[in-house]
Amino acid sequence: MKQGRGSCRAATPPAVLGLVGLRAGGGVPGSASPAEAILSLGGLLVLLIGAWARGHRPALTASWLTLAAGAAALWSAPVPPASSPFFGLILCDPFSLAFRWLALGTLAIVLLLASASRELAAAVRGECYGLLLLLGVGLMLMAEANHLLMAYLAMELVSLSSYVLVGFLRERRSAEAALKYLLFGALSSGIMLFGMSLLFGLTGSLAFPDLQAAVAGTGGPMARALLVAAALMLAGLAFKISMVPFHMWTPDVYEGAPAAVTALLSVGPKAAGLALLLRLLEALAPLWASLSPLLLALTVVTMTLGNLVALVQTNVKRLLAYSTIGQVGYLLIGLAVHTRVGHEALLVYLVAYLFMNLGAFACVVAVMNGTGSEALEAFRGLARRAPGLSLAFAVFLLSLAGIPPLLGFVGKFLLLGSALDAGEVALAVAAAVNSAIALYYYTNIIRLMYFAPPAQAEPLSPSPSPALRLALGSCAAATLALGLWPGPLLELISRLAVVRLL
Amino acid sequence: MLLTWLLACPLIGMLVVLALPKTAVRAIRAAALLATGFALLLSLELLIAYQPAAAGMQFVERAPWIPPLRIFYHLGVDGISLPLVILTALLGFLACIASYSIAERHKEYFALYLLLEVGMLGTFLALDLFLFYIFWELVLVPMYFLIGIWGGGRREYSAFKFFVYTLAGSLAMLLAILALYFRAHTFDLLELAAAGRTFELGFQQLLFLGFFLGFAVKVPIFPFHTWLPDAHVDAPTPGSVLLAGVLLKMGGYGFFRIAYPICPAAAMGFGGAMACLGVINIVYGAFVAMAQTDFKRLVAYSSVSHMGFVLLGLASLTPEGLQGAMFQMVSHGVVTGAMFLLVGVLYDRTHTRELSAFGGLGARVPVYAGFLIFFSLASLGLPGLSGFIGEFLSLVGAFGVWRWQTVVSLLGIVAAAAYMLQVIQQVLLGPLNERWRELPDMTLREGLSLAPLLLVTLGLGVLPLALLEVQDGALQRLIAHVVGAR
Amino acid sequence: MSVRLILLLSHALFALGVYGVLTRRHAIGLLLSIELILNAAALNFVLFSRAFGHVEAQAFALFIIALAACEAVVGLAIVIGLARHAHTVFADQVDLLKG
Amino acid sequence: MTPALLWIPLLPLAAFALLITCGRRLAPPVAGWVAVAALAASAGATLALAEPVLRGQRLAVRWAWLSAGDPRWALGLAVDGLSWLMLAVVTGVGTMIACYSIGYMRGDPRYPRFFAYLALFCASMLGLVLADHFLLLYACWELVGLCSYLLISFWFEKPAAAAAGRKAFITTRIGDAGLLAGILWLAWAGGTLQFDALAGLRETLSHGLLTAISLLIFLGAVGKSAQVPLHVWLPDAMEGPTPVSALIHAATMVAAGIYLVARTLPLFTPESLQVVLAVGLLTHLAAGTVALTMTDIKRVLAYSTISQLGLMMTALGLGAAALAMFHLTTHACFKALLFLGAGSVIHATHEQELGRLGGLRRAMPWTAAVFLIAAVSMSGVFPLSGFWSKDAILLAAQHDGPPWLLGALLAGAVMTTAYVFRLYLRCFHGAPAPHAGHESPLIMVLPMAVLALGAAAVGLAGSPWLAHPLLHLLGLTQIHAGIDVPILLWSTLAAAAGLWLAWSVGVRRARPLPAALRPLGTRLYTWAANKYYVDEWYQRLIIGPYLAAARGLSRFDLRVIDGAVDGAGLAGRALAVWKERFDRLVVDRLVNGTASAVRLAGAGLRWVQTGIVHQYLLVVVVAVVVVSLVLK
Repeated sequence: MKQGRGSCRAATPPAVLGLVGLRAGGGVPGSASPAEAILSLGGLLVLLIGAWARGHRPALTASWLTLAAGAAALWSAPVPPASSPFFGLILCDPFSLAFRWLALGTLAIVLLLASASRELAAAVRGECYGLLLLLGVGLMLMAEANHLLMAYLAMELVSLSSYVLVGFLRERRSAEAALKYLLFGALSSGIMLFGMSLLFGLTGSLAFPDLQAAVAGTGGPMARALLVAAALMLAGLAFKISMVPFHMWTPDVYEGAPAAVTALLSVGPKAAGLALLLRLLEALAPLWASLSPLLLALTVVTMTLGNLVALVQTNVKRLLAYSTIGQVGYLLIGLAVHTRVGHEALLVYLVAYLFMNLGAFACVVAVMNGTGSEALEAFRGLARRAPGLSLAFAVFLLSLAGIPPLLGFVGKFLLLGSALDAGEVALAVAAAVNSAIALYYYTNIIRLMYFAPPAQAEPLSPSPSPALRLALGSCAAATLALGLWPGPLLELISRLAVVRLL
Repeated sequence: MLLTWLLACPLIGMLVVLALPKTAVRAIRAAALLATGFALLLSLELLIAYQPAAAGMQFVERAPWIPPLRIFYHLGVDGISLPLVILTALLGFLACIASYSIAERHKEYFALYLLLEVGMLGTFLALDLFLFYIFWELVLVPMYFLIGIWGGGRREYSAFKFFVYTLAGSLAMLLAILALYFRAHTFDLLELAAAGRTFELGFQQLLFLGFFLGFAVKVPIFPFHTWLPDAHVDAPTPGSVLLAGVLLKMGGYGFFRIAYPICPAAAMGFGGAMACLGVINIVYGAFVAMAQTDFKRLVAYSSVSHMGFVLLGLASLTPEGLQGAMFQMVSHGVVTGAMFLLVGVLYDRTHTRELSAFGGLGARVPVYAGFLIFFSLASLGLPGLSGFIGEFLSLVGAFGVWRWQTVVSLLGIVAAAAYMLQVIQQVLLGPLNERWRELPDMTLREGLSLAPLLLVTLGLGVLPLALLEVQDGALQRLIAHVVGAR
Repeated sequence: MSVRLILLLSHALFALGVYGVLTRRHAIGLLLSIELILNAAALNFVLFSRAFGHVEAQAFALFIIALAACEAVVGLAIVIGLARHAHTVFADQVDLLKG
Repeated sequence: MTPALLWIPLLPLAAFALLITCGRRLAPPVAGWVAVAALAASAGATLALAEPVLRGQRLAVRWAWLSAGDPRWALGLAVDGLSWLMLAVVTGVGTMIACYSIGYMRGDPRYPRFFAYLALFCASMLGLVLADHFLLLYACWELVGLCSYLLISFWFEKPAAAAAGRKAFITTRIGDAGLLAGILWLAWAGGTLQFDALAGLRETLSHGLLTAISLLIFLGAVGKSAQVPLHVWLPDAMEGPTPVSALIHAATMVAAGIYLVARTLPLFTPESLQVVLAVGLLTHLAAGTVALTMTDIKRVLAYSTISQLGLMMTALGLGAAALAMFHLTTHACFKALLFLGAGSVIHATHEQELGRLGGLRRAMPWTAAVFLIAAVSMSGVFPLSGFWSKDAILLAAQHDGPPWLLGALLAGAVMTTAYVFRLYLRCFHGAPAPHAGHESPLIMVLPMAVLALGAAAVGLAGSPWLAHPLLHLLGLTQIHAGIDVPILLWSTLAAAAGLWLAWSVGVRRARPLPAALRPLGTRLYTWAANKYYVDEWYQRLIIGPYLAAARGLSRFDLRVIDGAVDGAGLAGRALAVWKERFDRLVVDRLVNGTASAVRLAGAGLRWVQTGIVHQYLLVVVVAVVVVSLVLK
């Protein structure tokens, strides 16, 4: 692995990690995942409450309590620079910690959206919350997996929960989306599983560190076979992160699913999937020379296809689906360059992406609540009907487009930089060109909101609920504030972007 | 803290405007006017306190901003940026006066307007490349909205075109910035300039190309100029003024502050190409301007022509050439800004910009006619007015280095007379078009927004030394830096 | 049975599964085909665990079986939902979402 | 004395500033008097300078302009004999013309503005004359051009006037571009732009360089002094008020070119002097023939000016700067007088077609008298002013020029007399025309009288009778001591021939040519009457192609550059999708295939997303297979 700029301070004093709640010392190996445990239990509890209680308030309360408890547990969990508890199935290192926080953050905002969305019938919302929490557990475990079994289990946990969540609306499109998602996902994970079995057959090991050692010792025709196994495994992860050509489900599912779920799908599994992919690639590091050209090519193809097709969309959720594919392309840069700088950039951009994309979906939810429509046309003249909402949406879109001084720019800046740093000039140029393409469809929405006259003049009603306002406000504030003062964030992430296999 | 206050003025103004209720139009306007006015005063204070003889940056402020990337909030001015800062503050104030004719969505307008001014000022003040880029892009968004919401004609199309062109150019620049950072590990422009001299030629050329694309779109350099006529034509009058007066200068300034100091060997290598592009700009812009039937479009193309002199002077790398290029930037900002104001005055009354729709207004609106003739003459480079100095110095500087390019560009001077007089002819001369029998002359407010520009144009034309002396030291050092790098 | 033979079997199962996925129209048929793929993988794990003397892999196989059941449950639920809302269970008849 | 130096151009400039800012508040005659006073004061200041200048002193003042340290860019004013003479001409004639205008322009709605421009015109010309630095000269040179533009198109409601002004400005600017190129070259090669250093450059610069630079400078003079081929603006300039024409033709605009060449004569090599000579002679003769055929009073005078300027250029081509300046001085007097007389006629009759005029001698005795004096002076009849200056040139031609030159100049002299007397006779003699006319007011007649005095007597200052003080002033040392009798006879003979021609052909309409030559004569006449079709050729060869190029490039810009960048960039595709509004534009623009391909990419890829599950699954399987195969 090439060493980037940050390599000089790879060893970080644990005390500094206290910034995000990493406390030095005092940890008992094997109990390092209380947060996951709390969330799992809480999730099941919320499911029960949701099934029994009237209305969704009790379930919502329980969800927030669970989330708070999980966060507290994560905050207070002892984390040495790296440990491998739970029979070596999971790995707690700064890198996974970052993703666990990302998952929690995603969950929190999605909960806000789900509770505010008028799409979801009140009767089933409780179950929805429960599933969201379980999905969250899956996300955290994906990022922590240190073993093929845990990787598979975590991915299935995420998949199964999301299949159900996608089909939550009682209408044909939702069911259709769920079916497509299910079939596509099951096939992908089946293929991945088969690849895992082959990998196991070739190396005789399941845990990532062992794999790394075993792969390093493989040569000849076996190496060729290893590559086939890796390709099969790639299918499952590529599906999760909507990497071309395993992206086909994305737009259909995003369009059919409830907006809040779409929001979650567009961020959570992408982050966790990237984390897992990163770790898997780390385990297969000896094969890197073979894998890297493919990864680079797919990175470019992914961002280009996502951005190109997004140009012609008329449904906002579908548009954001393609935008997600494009954004995943950018994120993959951080992976594909395979340097410390790249990993940092990946993390920074994930943080940015979390806020700006969830914020954008919050706006979509608000507009759908107000107009009942998810067509782009619903945004026509929005600036006069809901100025605050439009402003927030404009901020998110501009951030997605990578306009400074918003957080998205900082992330993209680092990603492009990591590409150049690794000498991948073509990749950087492709990403830059893509940014320009993407500008069109992002600004098109802004154009509709600000330049076009509204179809009706009265203010949007109902105006966004407090929960939605909170989601919007926090995302917008984070996008703007962290864009203006990214220093602490970068500082933090430069300490977290430490990938270790134990 | 002077520079921070200078930036803070419009920023505070923007916050005040945002805090005011939508209906308090008068208060909003007053706040904007005050904010830009204070900025202008501060910039003049800057001019007074500036010491032309001292070397290096002045009024420097430096504080860590993003420590992990070694990015600093680093501001400062020297002889290259100071004139442009003052120009920006001046045009910002005058265009704010002209913004009184904005009829709707005042609050949004003035908030964006002030944000735009922050970006413009910041671009000229920043000494940190990252900070520079942030301000550079910050200019883009408000301008996009100004054109798209308050513009006329095909405003959405023009706004979009402006946005995409400029951003595409900026992305090339961004890549160059990144490549630079990962090579030199600093964003500090002064350190980069020192480090740049040590880069091998190939790398410098790549960097230069990236910066060139970014700046070329803004300047604009042929063939990246086609956003300009559309954006200028469809922008509201104050927007056009700032576009022509300040935004184009950002591109030229970029060459002075970034491309040339950081890639000196490449800059010298590309000198011939730059000179050729400059000549193409001059002649091509002048020819195309001649064929325009829309007043604003004509002025827009004349900008293309005039900015060619900046390139030509820049390419020469002689003291006269650089002085001329800088002078031309300031002069063009003032004169073209005024031209757009004048177009706006006419458009507000007649709602047309077709040159053939006018005729004989000279007798009907003598004050307006006087202003128009004055600025047209300044635009065509009449000696005694500021336009001449910039053109002449650029030509003198370039003549010894790029002989034929300079000679060909003289064609542009003749053509400039042709198209500017065409304007005067079609608008002011001939028999009065009966449609405008009742056309009122300029109001006091309009006169006030133009009079300072008139004085500056005349003053710079008669006493150019006032400006040239401010620039001299910094330009000498730039030449020494670039030429010494060989 | 030799390892080679079992490997052949598992690969045949995988191939059959993939073939089924590509040819079945009925949603449940598709799900069943995917089961085949999963079982091929499970078979591999069991086989290799014996070969390597690796116990964890056997656990893996057990987990696969369990998760396959979960998937079937969710899948059937979705198919039922589809049948209710779209009045069809044929996968090639759901193409409302496209473009 | 330096303050006086500064006051000379500054006084008229101040008058300009005063009149342009608050001229409207002044009563009409007051505005005129302000200008007259300023000019008269300048004239006074000039007189005050006479004493030191006549002693051969050179007064100068200098200040830093474009650079604090570099002496190259320090501007200056200076006065020596040459410039003093020009000062005297400009202020003297200018004052008279301004006086005359008070009467002539009475009742004009833009009365103050006229005098403002007039003052600026004189100020610029004075600055030009005083300039001691090429840059300052160029600045004033351009200002002179500007003022001519403003004044020629003063009555801008007339489209012809507006067009004439523009033509004057642009045509002269072509010459100016040459001058500018010369200045640039000089600045670069010579390292100095100061006039007192010009003589020194002869040694330092190579011969070829000097030729090139001097020819470029001459190009500027060609434009301003209306020499072939840039003479076309001057006849059109007649659209301006007549006093303006007088000013342009006598004292300011066109004199600048002659002055420039005279001033920079040290730079001219023998080769470039030959060019000057050729251009001058060609202009002299060609314009003379055209003047013979014109029927508009002012156009006759215009071509006569071009012709006389050609004569001066010829003198310059002979290297005789002093003689050219001498002729310039006398010409200023009689040409101004001719114009003012013509203006008086037009003022009285509102008619300027020769065919509709006649017999005005009785109605306008004063005008007729001064006109006659001017005509005689111009014809070079002994002993009026014109005689002295023209004779000196003829003499120089005989001595220094090729043998045929004297003949050519004498032919020119015949024509000069012929056209000016044709004009005089047809205006003031013969049957009275329907326009009765009346004598002009005193304020107009008085300046004419003063100028008549000049037209008659100024030449004496260069005559052997007074020992050539004027030529000494101009630094000429080798002067023919007495009157050269053969030349005197020749020129008198030429004047007589011209007079006969004017009488017999111009007035009595006799047909001098034998029948055999008549078709040729008619053709020549038609050519001359159509000004040799120069304007038409320019229209076809320069203006037309220029406008076509402008339009073509504009289309190119819109279609190709914009289209290509749009297409290669994003706007094109973006617009394509933006169906409701921009379809038309896109069809217009995205003509090339690549652009369309990019445009379709988005839509095409979209079409792959069919929504059919099996297809998706197939893609997965195929992708896995492909990826497995690709990896190695």
